[in-house]
Amino acid sequence: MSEAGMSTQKITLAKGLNMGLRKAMEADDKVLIAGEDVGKLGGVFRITDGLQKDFGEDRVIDSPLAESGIVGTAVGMALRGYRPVVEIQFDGFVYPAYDQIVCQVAKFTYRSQGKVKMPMVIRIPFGGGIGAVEHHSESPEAQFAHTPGLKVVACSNPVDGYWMIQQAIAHDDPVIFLEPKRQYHADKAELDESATPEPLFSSRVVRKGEDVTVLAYGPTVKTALKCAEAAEQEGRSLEVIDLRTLSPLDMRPVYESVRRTGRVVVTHEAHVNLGMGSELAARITEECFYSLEAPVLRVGAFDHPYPPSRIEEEYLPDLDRVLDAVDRTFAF
Amino acid sequence: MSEAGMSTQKITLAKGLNMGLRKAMEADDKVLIAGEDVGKLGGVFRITDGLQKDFGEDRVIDSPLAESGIVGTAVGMALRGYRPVVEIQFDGFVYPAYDQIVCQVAKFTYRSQGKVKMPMVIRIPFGGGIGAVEHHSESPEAQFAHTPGLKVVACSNPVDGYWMIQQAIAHDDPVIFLEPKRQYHADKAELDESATPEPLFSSRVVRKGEDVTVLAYGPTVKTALKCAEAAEQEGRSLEVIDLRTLSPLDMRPVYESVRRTGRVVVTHEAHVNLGMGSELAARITEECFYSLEAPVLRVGAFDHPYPPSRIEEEYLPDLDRVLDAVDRTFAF
Amino acid sequence: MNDPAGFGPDLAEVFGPSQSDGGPELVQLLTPEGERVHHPEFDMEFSAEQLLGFYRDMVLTRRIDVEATALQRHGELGIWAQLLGQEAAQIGAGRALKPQDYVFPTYREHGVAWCRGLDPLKLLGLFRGVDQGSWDPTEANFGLYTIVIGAQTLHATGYAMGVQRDGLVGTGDPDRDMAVIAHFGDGASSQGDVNESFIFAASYNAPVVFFCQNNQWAISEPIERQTRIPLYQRALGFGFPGIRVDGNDVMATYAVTQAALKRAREGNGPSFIEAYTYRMGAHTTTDDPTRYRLNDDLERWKLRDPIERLKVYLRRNGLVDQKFFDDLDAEAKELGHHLREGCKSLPDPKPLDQFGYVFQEITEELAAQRDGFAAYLESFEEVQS
Amino acid sequence: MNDPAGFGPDLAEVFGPSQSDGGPELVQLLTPEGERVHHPEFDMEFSAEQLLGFYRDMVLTRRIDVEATALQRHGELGIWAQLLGQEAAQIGAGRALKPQDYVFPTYREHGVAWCRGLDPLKLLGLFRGVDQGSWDPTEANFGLYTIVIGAQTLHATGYAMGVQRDGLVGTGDPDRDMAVIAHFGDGASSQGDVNESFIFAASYNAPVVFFCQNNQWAISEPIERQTRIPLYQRALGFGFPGIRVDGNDVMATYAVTQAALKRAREGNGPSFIEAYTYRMGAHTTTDDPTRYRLNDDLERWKLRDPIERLKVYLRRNGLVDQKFFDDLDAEAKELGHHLREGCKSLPDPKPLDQFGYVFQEITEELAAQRDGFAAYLESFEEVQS
Ligand SMILES: Cc1ncc(C[n+]2csc(CCOP(=O)(O)OP(=O)(O)O)c2C)c(N)n1
Ligand SMILES: Cc1ncc(C[n+]2csc(CCOP(=O)(O)OP(=O)(O)O)c2C)c(N)n1
Ligand SMILES: [Mg+2]
Ligand SMILES: [Mg+2]
Repeated sequence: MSEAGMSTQKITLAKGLNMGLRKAMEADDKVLIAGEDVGKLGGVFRITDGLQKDFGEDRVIDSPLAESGIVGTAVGMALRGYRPVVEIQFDGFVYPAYDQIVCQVAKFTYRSQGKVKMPMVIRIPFGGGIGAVEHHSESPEAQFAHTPGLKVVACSNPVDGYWMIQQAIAHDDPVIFLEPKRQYHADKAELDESATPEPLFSSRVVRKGEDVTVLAYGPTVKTALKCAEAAEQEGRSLEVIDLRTLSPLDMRPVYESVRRTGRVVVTHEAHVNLGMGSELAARITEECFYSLEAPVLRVGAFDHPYPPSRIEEEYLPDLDRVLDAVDRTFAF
Repeated sequence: MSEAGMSTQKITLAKGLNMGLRKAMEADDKVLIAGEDVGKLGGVFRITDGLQKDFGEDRVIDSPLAESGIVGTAVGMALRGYRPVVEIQFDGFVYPAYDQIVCQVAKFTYRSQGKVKMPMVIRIPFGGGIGAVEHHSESPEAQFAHTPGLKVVACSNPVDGYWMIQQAIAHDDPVIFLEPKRQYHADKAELDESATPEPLFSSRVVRKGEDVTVLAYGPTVKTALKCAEAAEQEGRSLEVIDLRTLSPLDMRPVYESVRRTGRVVVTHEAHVNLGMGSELAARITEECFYSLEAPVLRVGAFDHPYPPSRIEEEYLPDLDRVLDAVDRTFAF
Repeated sequence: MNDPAGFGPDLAEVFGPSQSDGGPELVQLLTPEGERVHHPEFDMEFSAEQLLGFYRDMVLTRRIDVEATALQRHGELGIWAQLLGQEAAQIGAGRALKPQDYVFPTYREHGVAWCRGLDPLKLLGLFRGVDQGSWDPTEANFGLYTIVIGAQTLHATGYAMGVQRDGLVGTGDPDRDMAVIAHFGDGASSQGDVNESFIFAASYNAPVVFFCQNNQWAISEPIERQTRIPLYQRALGFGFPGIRVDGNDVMATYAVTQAALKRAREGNGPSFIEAYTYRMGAHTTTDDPTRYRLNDDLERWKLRDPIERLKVYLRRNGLVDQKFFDDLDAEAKELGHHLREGCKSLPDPKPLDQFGYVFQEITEELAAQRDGFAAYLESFEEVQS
Repeated sequence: MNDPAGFGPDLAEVFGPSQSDGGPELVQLLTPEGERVHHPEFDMEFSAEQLLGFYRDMVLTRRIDVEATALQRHGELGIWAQLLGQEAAQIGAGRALKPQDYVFPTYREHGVAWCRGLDPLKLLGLFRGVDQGSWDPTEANFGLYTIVIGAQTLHATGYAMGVQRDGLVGTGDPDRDMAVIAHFGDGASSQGDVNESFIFAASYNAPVVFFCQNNQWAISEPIERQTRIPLYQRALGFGFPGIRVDGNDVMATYAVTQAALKRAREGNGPSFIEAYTYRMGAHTTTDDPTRYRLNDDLERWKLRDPIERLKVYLRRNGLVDQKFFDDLDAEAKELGHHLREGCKSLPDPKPLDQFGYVFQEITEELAAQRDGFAAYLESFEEVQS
């Protein structure tokens, strides 16, 4: 497998996550998976495909249909020394578990002054663009990032999916792990299993540029990269940063970039109002006040609930809306 | 009662809310109250004191101990034409009801394209400073303000308590109604029942000033006012705005103020990271970019869970920390 | 599952029989073979007209389902939740309702919607993605489809508490008294919300009937994951009666639901009905049940088809002639046509309208966002023109 | 509560007897009058040593409670959750545990904590506001106090699922087999989480005992608001046994809990114990029960005091002498002294330390906040000095 020259293959995000989960389960038999339909079905997105067959029903646990129960029992398993990886079937169904997440998962370590470890990963397929009905296209990240005691990361591509899920599982604090569901089966990328991944809680410049810094994560990274290409045609050079970690934020590369460009656009699928963009704007303005040529502009979902899917593409931030914001940063 | 000259009296916030609830129940027999211990006990803070006695058990409903059930059944009562006013006993216990609030209460009107009304008030005593144990001192407002379909208001004083609760109950959209619990029995104010209240969704300049704009709501309004007094000694003039409405935000008086002062400090008890301050900072910077002499500074709770009560006063934003931020706005 | 430690009641007794055929507690009036049987508690006479009505409802409901499934295959719907096999459970329950009763459905109650007189075209909006299932719930006292599992059971209970406060329970006037019915699935029975709704309903003696279609599956999870005893017994733990009825038997489902609704209307409080049935299709059109269940099971359940058994009964008892079937066939075709044509011409939602649906009145904030978006869209049109 | 509509099982039968005295289903080994009685299922012999141990535990537990209540009155604690009246329920349950068993408490399990050997001083931290009840749960297999009602029942169930995976259930070796016990109140039984924990425990047959102290009140709400049938019957709806035991009878509570734990350890799954008792004090020191309950009730329950009845029994059977009482008195005084002195010298928490408790390792972000705060604090000191 990892022999020289044999270790790369083209994979989707779904495959990367599946491979990463498998690796994590092989590496540590305390790793358990729990959730609705994660067993025989392999999850509705097939991310856990084949794992129950190979690791058994005790390690890949089909749960009763109750999210609070899934997370709450996972807390108990973590207290017993296990490392549960919980799958929430869709973003909109994390809310029945919200209390357990923000009052228990997030607080056990603090409550015990560090004596209790809570190594849990809560995987959430998030974001829209798959033509689904209500509650299947939400972007709940800001609520978790606002909660001390949780770490929140979002992967954006197959290779990150593979590494980040393993790193999250190996991490001793609870991690909300966001997966851009519209990317699951979209693009393939080359995975080199022998590579050394970057640290989990780090942001990454995914495209160098000079004129405007575009911040994105999860599903909007692809959008941002397309924007950068399009902008290049028009002679504008965008620097794109894939934030990857939403809490804690890794602001160093962001500040470094903004000090060069003086202009920032943040884009995410979550609502603009009190979304990650607000926090990024506030921090960047505080830190780079005299470098900014324009205020940080935010391109996200409008502040109404996720619309019927026939118009979701007009609701979600897209190439044009991000480019429009890029233009506007020059209008100040 | 409301005869000329007879209509004013000195009341606490607890009293103002209690009187306001009573008025609302008298005015409309569709108004119901539901929650834990709201009946004979009058609520743990006595806000519903005497109401069950006067309006009966059918209108002041002691609920089983289940917050999701309380809010979920209130949704049903609203669908049947009632106007439920739900009491959540403490801020930290709103989370079991979170799913019903963000997926049902917030979305019914949107889901039905306006055909369904959801006139519900969810009262939440919020904030710290009462020497309580864990989960009794939370400030969950940002999470609700991030959710389209909910309106979020916070009262800061007895007179507002009296009027705002009546306005919220009369309003046809769901309102998260935040009450600064440490103020319940703290200060008294003169209530003139014959006065005409300002609109519910409006912010208010509570102290005029020239040098720095201080934005506050709920429990921090008092802090901000004290700051303004202290600053005056030092020759600095602070303008204090009581935001009152957190969603929608009423930015007009804020922008107007900032354009004059060029400096802003926001203070709230919620965590700074992704708190209301982030959104305010982002919007103000976008709108008043060239008026700002310094970035918007935020003074809130540190980003760790609410600490043991013996040190809560050091954790909560106080006079000194706000004044320190005011100073810092001059250091840019 | 006996108890060697001798702790408490005999579990074998409590747990009841194996669930594969519904067990002896299954209320049945019509066997899978179309044989009319009698029940000591829920027996009932049906007129030919009633039975033909049930038959027609089931056939047309199945037609809606088949058409919608086809529409999804042709890309006209994003997804569809099939009810294949559950027609009797839904028609039996739906026809037991009085006009004044109020229904809280899940996302699969197409048959109940039919009984309420909702144009099935309205059901397609949600699945096509042109709206959120945005019919007016007061039109036919049929609530909006609910996707978050179990949430609607609390709404039903609260609504029933409202009905109590309106004085519309136990008035003695059967045309005024109201009941509420909450639909949900076997999987849903594990949600905290559903169990809390039992607690509230029991505590306030609310006029609500909990109608659970145990179709044996919650996507890929079998009923045994949710409960180790027959599901109807759950209600006993909350202090109200539970009944298991053959959900593929429209007569029995009707009889039991009618009794439960009557009970609620008369002020005798909540009850729980487990309609024992089977999801013959996939969970939704995106599901692949071959990954998790045996074809044998499906074949076994086909023999209990709810429509077939009533057809056999009607035929055997000379209650029907060929003309009835021909007419029904034509009606079904017409319905199919209505759905196909109607679906394609459902108007797309308008992005700018969405801002106006959030609240009863648009806020300044949202109006500004809408106007900004409108200006942005216009700028494109300008460029393009 | 009979059923005129004749729907389903006879509710009078299901609902059982009135709850005022616990009813005939109440397992009792020692009457309120100190009379030893026998029970067909849960009878048990106790040595004098055991009984004296129980007595001592109850007296010292009550002393902890009295001292803590006084400390609150003197402003040394912010609040205190009293257990007055619930000593037998807690000692009976606590002493039935083996060292390897694991306890998930609420915020009122001071007696159970005592049985686990936790220094009661550690309990005061939470109520004084110097920590969050931050003992190491692995020290005595005694989990942290949980304030969000019911949340811990899911943790207990998950922990028990972990124990199953560790192969520590039904090994045949009673010193290896483990059980988990989840404590909660009558009010908690209405929470979704608690009901979900029943579902998970039943579904996986987890080795967990649900131990509910029905002290008749959830703050001001009487048990009738939470359930209209005896609470222990709730378990039957989930497919595992429920037992109501006299929670003021330490012998019976011990016997029943021991049997339930054994059952769990041997792999026979979950069970539910309703310890029927009474909260003789206020809900917490900030509560005023005179607003919502009758003094008569309290007086009636005083006659069932858990300590008194054992004392009568011990005396009447000559199992005790005055020296025992004198020694115990001295021990209680000593304990009181320990608490009073210890409480006042509990170190205050350090604001800067708080940043370091959030995660296993402090993040850069938090370290920066901490350092900024430290600098800010220093600037004050500079000003002041
Ligand atoms: C809270 C929540 N969790 C998960 C889902 C995803 N989901 C949709 S249907 C379903 C299974 C429901 O099973 P059941 O209640 O038996 O109803 P059925 O689909 O069989 O009619 C699941 C898990 C959801 N809609 N809501
Ligand atoms: C989720 C939640 N809601 C509300 C509260 C406030 N509260 C604390 S104790 C209590 C009553 C609990 O009653 P019960 O479960 O019977 O336990 P007891 O206090 O009688 O021991 C309430 C409502 C809480 N702690 N958690
Ligand atoms: Mg099902
Ligand atoms: Mg209680």
